[in-house]
Amino acid sequence: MSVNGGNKETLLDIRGMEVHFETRRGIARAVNEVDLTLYKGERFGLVGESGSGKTTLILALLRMIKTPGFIAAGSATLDDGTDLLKLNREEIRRVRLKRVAMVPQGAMNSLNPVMRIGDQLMLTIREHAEDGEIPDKHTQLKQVEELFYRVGLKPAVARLYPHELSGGMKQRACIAQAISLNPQLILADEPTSALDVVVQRQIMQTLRKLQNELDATVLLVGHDMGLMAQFAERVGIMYGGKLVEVGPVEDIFHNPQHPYTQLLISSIPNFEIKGEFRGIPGVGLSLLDPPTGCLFHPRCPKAIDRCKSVEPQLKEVAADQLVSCLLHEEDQHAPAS
Amino acid sequence: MPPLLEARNIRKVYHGGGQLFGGEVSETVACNDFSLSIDADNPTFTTIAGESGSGKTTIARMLLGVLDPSGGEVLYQGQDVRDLKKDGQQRFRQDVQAIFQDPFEVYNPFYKIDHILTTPIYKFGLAASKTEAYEKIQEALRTVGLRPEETLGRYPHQLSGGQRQRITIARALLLKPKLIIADEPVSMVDASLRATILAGLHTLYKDFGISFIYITHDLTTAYQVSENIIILFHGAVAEAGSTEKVIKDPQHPYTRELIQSIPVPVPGSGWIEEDIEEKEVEDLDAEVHTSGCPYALRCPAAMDKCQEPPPFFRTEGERAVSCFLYEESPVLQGNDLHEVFRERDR
Amino acid sequence: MLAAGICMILLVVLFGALGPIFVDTDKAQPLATTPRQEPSWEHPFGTDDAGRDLLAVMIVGVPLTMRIGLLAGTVGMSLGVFLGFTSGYMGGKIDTAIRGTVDTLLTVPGLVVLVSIASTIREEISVNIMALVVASLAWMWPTRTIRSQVLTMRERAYVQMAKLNGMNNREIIWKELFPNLLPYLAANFTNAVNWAILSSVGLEALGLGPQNDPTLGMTIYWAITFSALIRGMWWWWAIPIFFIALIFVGLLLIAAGLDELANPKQRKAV
Amino acid sequence: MSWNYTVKRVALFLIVVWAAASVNFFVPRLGTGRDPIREKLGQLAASGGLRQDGIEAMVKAYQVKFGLDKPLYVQYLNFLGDTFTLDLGYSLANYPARVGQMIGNAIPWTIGLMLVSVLIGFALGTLMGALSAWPSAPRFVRNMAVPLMTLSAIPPYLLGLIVLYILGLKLELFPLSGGYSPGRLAIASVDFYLDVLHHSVLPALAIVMQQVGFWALGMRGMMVTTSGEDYITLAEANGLRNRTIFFRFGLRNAMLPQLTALGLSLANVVAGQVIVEVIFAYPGIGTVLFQAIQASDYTVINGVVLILIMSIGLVTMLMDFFYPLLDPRISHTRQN
Repeated sequence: MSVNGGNKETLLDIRGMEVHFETRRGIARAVNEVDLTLYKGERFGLVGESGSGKTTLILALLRMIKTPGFIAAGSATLDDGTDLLKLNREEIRRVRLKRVAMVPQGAMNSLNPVMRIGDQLMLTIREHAEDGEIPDKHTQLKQVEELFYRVGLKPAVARLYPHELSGGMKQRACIAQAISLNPQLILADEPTSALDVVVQRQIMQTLRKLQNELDATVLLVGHDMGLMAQFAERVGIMYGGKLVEVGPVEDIFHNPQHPYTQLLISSIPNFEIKGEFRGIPGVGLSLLDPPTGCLFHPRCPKAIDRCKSVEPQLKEVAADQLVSCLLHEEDQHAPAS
Repeated sequence: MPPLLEARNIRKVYHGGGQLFGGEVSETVACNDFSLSIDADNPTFTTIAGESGSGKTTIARMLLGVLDPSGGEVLYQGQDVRDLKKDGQQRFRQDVQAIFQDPFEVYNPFYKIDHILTTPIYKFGLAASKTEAYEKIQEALRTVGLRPEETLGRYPHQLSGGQRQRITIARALLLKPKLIIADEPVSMVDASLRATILAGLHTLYKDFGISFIYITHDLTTAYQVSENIIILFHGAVAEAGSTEKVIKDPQHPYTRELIQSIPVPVPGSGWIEEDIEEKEVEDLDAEVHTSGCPYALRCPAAMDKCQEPPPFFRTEGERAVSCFLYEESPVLQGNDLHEVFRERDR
Repeated sequence: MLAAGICMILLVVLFGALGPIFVDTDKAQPLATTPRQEPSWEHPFGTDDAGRDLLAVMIVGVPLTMRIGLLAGTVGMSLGVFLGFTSGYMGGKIDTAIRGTVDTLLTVPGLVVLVSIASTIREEISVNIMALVVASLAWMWPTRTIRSQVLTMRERAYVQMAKLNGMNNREIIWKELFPNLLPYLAANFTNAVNWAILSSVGLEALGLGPQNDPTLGMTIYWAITFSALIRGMWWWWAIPIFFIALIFVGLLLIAAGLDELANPKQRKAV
Repeated sequence: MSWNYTVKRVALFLIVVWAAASVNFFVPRLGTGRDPIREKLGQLAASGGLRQDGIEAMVKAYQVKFGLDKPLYVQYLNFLGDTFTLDLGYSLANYPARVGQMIGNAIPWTIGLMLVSVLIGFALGTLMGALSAWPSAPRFVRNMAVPLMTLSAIPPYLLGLIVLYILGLKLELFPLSGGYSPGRLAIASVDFYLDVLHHSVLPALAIVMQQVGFWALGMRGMMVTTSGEDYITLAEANGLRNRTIFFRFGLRNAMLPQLTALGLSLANVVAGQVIVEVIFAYPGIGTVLFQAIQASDYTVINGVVLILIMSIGLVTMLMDFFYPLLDPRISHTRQN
């Protein structure tokens, strides 16, 4: 199937990724047969509610799934053919930050509390330098100050400890660290969920500006649809570990195809509607006891009989727009007997 | 008749680090001179909005009488809640209830969820018999859209977050209070369930005539549910008035910045590109410890005058703004926000 | 872990409880049998310099040592629960005073203070007095740990909910906090008993124990005083050590097991 | 560090010393009459534990010293004055030896043994405990938790008996008792120090074994919590080496509460050490105490107790002063 729309170059190609968690009550498929292509220099937003597998997907790309979880299948190939899921320990360590960097969710607590900010960045730079090529202290400091300038921090911050910084400043320091080796891919897991909205906008603008400068790809994970609408160029929707819809941000917001996406979009509160509340009926699914067929069918207002037994596949329904729903399979193909 | 609940110039100062031998004492003003009153006979839905550290939860806890103010007083039917006698205390607890942010934490993990429903019935003598109590509980659960047979007899961890929060709403319903203080009731609930919970609160307000004080950092949900809104900044009220006016046409520079910062769910509306004027605050403590307008350090329109604390200027009938930009307008007497809100109700 | 610990303690208790049925405990007195006998069928644990049969000594001594531990642990724990709950729940000046006192006293070497006390009343020391002496310091750790537990629990939303449900302070402490603290309290109690036994054995090993009762610590004291080690009488000191080790490890396992119950974060890692 | 804090903390230390001294003064006077010294001496003489010729001289010395004819509060003030100038009086059993002198001779031995063994025990235990909770540590290290726990449960003096029996008596690797070989001149020579070192191995081993277990257990718990922190996750995502994450992010942070615990448990450590000295007849303060207990030498007992309380108080105070250097979040000064 052709995923490459237009003439965009592929940066990361995820195929058939499966992450399982072994629990006492059976295996939970936290990431379930995910296929996803990220292009060079794009801003991709991955949306889902808690337990949808979006954070697990990010950790799997960095190979940081801890027991009892494990990557059960799949591949994640970078543009030079490197499969992230097949690298050995030292190789994946070298990929982290240098090619794939992460901006953390809990910036409040993501910096080592007993180390000065500058020292933490310099340590990271040194750990990634080839043996014998470790720059001297002065060069390192210059490098850190340059990074600080780019993210809008004063050089004096290098001498401070994390507890002396505000939440926004901490997140800026984390971003400075993430871009320190010019990565091709930045994974940002709800980078502003712990911040106030005023600071959130400043941080997101900084991230956007840096993404432009570096021409890097940003994978933004979150559940705030407003943030996604503003930041992302393409959006993917996850439900129960599966990718149910992928498409350009305008299409997702103005012309959603999957019933789950449609409900999600219509449930966003805005300043136009007052005293009216639209949610998604039913309860979220349990990964340990998932329904057969389409995972969403018990809550889906448009479900048909076949949804209970047939698992839908992600299929292209319009230019660049992929949906995993039997209703669309029916549209395209003649009903299968 | 005195109002149901009235906060009169309440203040809260936290002392940090004080120990018998060690640590220096530092002071943080979490709430500075806050006044509000809620009438019993005319239900209202009021939002107190602010970002983290604005003092909104402190105000909620003082209104509930679980935290003593450092200055000023909280009055229940004209009587200081600290001086309530036993039966007064009982009526206060019954009339003023709460819904909390984390729908898991409010359940004692030792008990089944029934505990949270049966205790108030028993404590406030709401039912004559066990059967009656059980019927009342079932009815309340059904009202919030839960099936009693699926919820009763379970432990909190066996239910979903949405179910747990709805049970706390059922609990509030059971008590038939006159006022519910809801502290971030949906901030820990998934977006798809948020609407259901808010709809539940709205039903209690519309159909049962219960007043609400809705504490939140999320102005979009505040707009959806409330009629009046109070915007807090570092423990002080920046702007207050009808939700429609304050959100659609903010007047205080802080409110403006706040509303412009919200990412609207419309792709390509320029939120990310548009250059915003960023004024970096050098000293984070200065905003907390200033005697003047706490926003002055970041304010694009700051003047010399802002070193003084600005009074409330009543820029129109349904709104008051605590900012010298509006000093032409009349000063609101006695800081009584209730005056402003009443105007909207007329 | 919990089960293993309980088994060990049960074994020790049964040994003391059932022992007298099979063995004549009079043989624990001096001059009861031939002195300095190696372990044999007749004297499975051997005999000491004064002609005490060590099996009989153990059967008498193990329960005595356990009794000191339980008595002192109970007294210390009761005080600790009272002070810890008062301090943690009430807060304010009471809390500052209690916490300050405990933190200060904890920096004082307990055993050394006990030495000072015990050496003044040396002649009158019996098993019960020994327990009281040890108990005089056994309340500090429980107070400290219970206080901090109550302090964190007091801030929990369900305590606020209980207030809104019309419960008063006493009801909140007993109905809301206490049940959740049970595993902690049990672990604390085990630790208090452990500490009490440790201290009493230590005092006794210095010769500051009940002179006429063959507790485990006193047996070790006699063994040290009469140079059992150099004279090759290994059974004299090795056997009480075995029992002491059994008791300590058993109690520690119980405490660790209870801690796991109370603290799910630890549970995941083990 | 602010002045205010320093003054408060020193005051606390002085209060502890004062309280300990007061207890020392009043407890012996509770049961007995107005002249505790003569009474104690009488008891001692009756049991033959005292050299007869010393009695009268000592009684006189004490009467002059305490002014036993003077009112109680004058006696008390004199006593306090003596305590704060570290004048602890005469030994009852070894008159005219002074208590201060006896303790002074013993203290270097105790401090030497204790410092070395506690430091080794703390360092080793902390490291092993941290490793036993580190997800990517070798399996055998992670399985060490149980044996370490067992070790921590057994008091060091009992472990001492066991190592003494096996390594000293059976294998004859180390001397059985004493701080140095009898007959050897206690002069500062390499030979002498080696001899001292040789003698200290077994008692040190006994303490180290128990200490390793104790600290490992505490550290394990702290490390479990720390390894779940966000900053560990981010450090890993940033591609730091496993070893760097372990030492500079994990161990460094998990250790902070351990250091507080070190201050608090120092009191118990010392107490356990005292009995170890007895077992090994090590010429430290514990042996002095043991002999004093056996001879009912109350002035020495009280002197040792007082000195131990004072020195532990001093160490905890110093640790409180130095702690902010290790944890930047704790500060005794006000942040402006």
